[in-house]
Amino acid sequence: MSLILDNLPALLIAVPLLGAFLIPIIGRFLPKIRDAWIILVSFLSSMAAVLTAFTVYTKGTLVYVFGAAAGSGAAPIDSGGIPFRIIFTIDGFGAFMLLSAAIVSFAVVLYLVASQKERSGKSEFYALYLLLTAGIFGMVSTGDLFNFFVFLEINTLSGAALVSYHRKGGIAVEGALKYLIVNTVGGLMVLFSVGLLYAQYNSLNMAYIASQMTLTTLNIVALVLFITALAMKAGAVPFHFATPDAYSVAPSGITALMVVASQAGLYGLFRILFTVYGGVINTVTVGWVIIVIGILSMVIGVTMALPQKDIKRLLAYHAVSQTGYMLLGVGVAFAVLGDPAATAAFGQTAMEGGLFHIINHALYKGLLFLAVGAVIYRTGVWSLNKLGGLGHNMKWTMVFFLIGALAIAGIPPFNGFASKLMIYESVFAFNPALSIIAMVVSILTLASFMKVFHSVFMGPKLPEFENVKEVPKLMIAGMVILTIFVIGFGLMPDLVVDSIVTPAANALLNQGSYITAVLGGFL
Amino acid sequence: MTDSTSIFPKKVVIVLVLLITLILLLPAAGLTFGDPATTLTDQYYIDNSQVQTGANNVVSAIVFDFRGFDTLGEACVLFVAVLGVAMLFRRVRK
Amino acid sequence: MIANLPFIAIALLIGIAFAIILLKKNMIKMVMGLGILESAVNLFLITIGYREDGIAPIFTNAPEGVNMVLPTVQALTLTNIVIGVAGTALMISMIMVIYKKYGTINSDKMRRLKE
Amino acid sequence: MTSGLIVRTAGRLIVPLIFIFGFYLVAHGHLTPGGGFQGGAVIATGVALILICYYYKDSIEKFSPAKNFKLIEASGLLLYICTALSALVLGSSFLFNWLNASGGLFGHAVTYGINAGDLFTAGVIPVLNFAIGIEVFGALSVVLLYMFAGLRETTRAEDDAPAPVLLKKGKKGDRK
Repeated sequence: MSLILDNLPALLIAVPLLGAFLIPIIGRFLPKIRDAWIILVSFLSSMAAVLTAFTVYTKGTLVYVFGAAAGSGAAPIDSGGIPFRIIFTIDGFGAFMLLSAAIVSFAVVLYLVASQKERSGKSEFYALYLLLTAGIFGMVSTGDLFNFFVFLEINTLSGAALVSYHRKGGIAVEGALKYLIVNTVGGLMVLFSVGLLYAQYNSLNMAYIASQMTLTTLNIVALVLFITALAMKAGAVPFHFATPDAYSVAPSGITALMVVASQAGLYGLFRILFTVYGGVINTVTVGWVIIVIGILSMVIGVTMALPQKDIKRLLAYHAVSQTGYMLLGVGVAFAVLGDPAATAAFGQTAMEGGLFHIINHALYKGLLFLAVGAVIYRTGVWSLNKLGGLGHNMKWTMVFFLIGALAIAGIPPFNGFASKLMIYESVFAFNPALSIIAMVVSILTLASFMKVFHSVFMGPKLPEFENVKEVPKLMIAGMVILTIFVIGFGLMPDLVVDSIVTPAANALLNQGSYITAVLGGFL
Repeated sequence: MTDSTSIFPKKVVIVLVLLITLILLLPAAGLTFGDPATTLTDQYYIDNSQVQTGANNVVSAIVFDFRGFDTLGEACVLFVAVLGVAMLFRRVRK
Repeated sequence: MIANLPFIAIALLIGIAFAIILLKKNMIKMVMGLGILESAVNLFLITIGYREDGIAPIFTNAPEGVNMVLPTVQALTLTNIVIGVAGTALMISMIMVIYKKYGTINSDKMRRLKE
Repeated sequence: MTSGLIVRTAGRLIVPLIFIFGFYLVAHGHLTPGGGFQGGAVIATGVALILICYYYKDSIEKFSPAKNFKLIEASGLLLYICTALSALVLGSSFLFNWLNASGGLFGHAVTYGINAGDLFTAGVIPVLNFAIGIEVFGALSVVLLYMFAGLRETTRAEDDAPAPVLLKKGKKGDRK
């Protein structure tokens, strides 16, 4: 037991990888147990993530050194206090992202096992799914810049391969190719800026670089490249063109996890801004850049979503729009980072609202994609114009979709309301105009989803959907898991904010604690 | 802001490319070729690779020991590519 | 300044790569542009690790008393090369599938997603 | 459906040498330039040469179908991760080099400084080198085989036809 507890950060990655490596062998010789195996491995890796997060919340930041002899610290004395091995540093924010990834990935596995039953090439599909999970886990736990790049590439490539799974006469492959090209360019930009930082500080460890960081021209170039590349990964507006194409053609369950995968890019962005650059750059300017990207994402995402006829494409544009809320909340917090009074007054709340929205968005957007996937699974139709009257036959799916739609529109008592309220309040104190834009976007979101709900589930039974049945129980089980969290987070927002969101916000706002956790007494 | 893929107006692209090139010329002003600013980590690797890993080849020592976890990730990337290619070219069985 | 020629070459290579990626409509050429971009980044990594008159960081039968170049960036480059191969393999396969289904690799003619 | 006699004969001669050279690169990865990736890639070029000499269909009959290579690849990865996990069982951290200077396999003590090189040093590094070598060899071979499988094979008549027939018109998308 202590073996597991001591090595949780390593097992976090090793369990899904081991599962994925065994799948080709199991798929070849024992295809009957493949479904059970994937559920088991996914459950174990989710448990590892939850345990890790729990350990972080109870015992503080976890630092794990890969390949070190037993008992040696992160920065050995003989190296002069430089951490030279790869180090996982999981603080409150990392644990927060791990929780969100763990919940969504397990719920989606249950859904996928039922919904992909009839398809071919499942061994590869499930192995890629586990690798995508491992990529997300790695991105949010690592404390090493190059290691972050490697996991970013795992994330990108497995995401693109999964998007192309259905092929659909080439359309899915086209969407996947677009996603892959955009994200590969982003990944290389990340690597270039990692090189720039390495050339100056001769280290790849985030904490060490943060402790040495000064404001040079090279660092500004690196920061610009980081922001561009990670905004590409997160699907924020100037680079949003690949997101809807990829999301609309991917298998529905995969899209739910891809939302989390893009949020891992958001994690990287916030980590670089707050932890690596936090102390030295002009936070007001960069904060406003983030805010503008956020506002643009919100407005453009929702206006592009309104006229869409393809139901999944519509949801994908809403995903772009919701990413804007997170950027807005955290951007406001970053803009006032240098001002302790303003941070205490509203910056902290804006930060918590933005971060809380990350997990909420992962949950309700996952639920929406799964519900829409259930509709497509039974009817095989994407177009809003052709769907209708499904509420008679698919009652459970209708309820889940309604819950997700109300949550994304920010209606109490669901979780979207809790985080959006925090964002409105705090942003209003910062700049009322921004807050009003956010509210208008929220109203447009509600309008858009009422339209979808009405045209898909309401109305008389259509003759072509006479024989449509409710989806299999495992798919419902996947949706139930997400629904429980959506409602639970909405009913008890204070408890959730206090126990998981505030530690995450504090971890970002307090740069010194991150550095001390890694470098120890060498400061 | 349209839904366009790779079709930007040519002039915009040329300006963009020139801008990127100019920004990336800044490293040439800030760094010197052949004389790294600090070499703390690398000197540590060179001095300690034989003691700690027993390998004569320092690059191998870094790839498989000091930064062995990256190599695992990189092997995974290759694995992902193989699975992706196998999935793309699979035959649908009926 | 002339001693910094490698860095200037890197900037130019990246500019060329971006021009190819943004302007070319043949998808194979876009992938080739990505390859150039990746090579430029690899070149950059190797360049920042060079020490004047350095030798490869290998102790087997090495000459006495010379500097070794920085080994870490070489390890990073090795990793990035493999990642690049993996990405290129996936992209080329996708283009092959697209060509089979559409009969074209021109990005203008295949934007079916737009509707 | 095979290429010319000269290509086939030369291929038969060269392929074993390529395999041996690749194996050397993998095995001496901790002493000389090279290592798992490079050696694995060299071995995979041998596979590529076989494909060129005998075309896809004949090669998979004579040689091995792609799904076997997938197993080879997975086993390489499993070897890597099991080596990494074995250090956990022994009480140190993931990927710890516990074989180094232990006296066992690859456990000879190394002479510090410049030396002639001893094959049985460096602990788990050679093991990981072999794991990666197997993995890369399998991976690149699978990619090659699948890409060849995805291509339409040309017939002998098309191969022997004068060049303009195949290279007619640069217009993309004309050929079906």
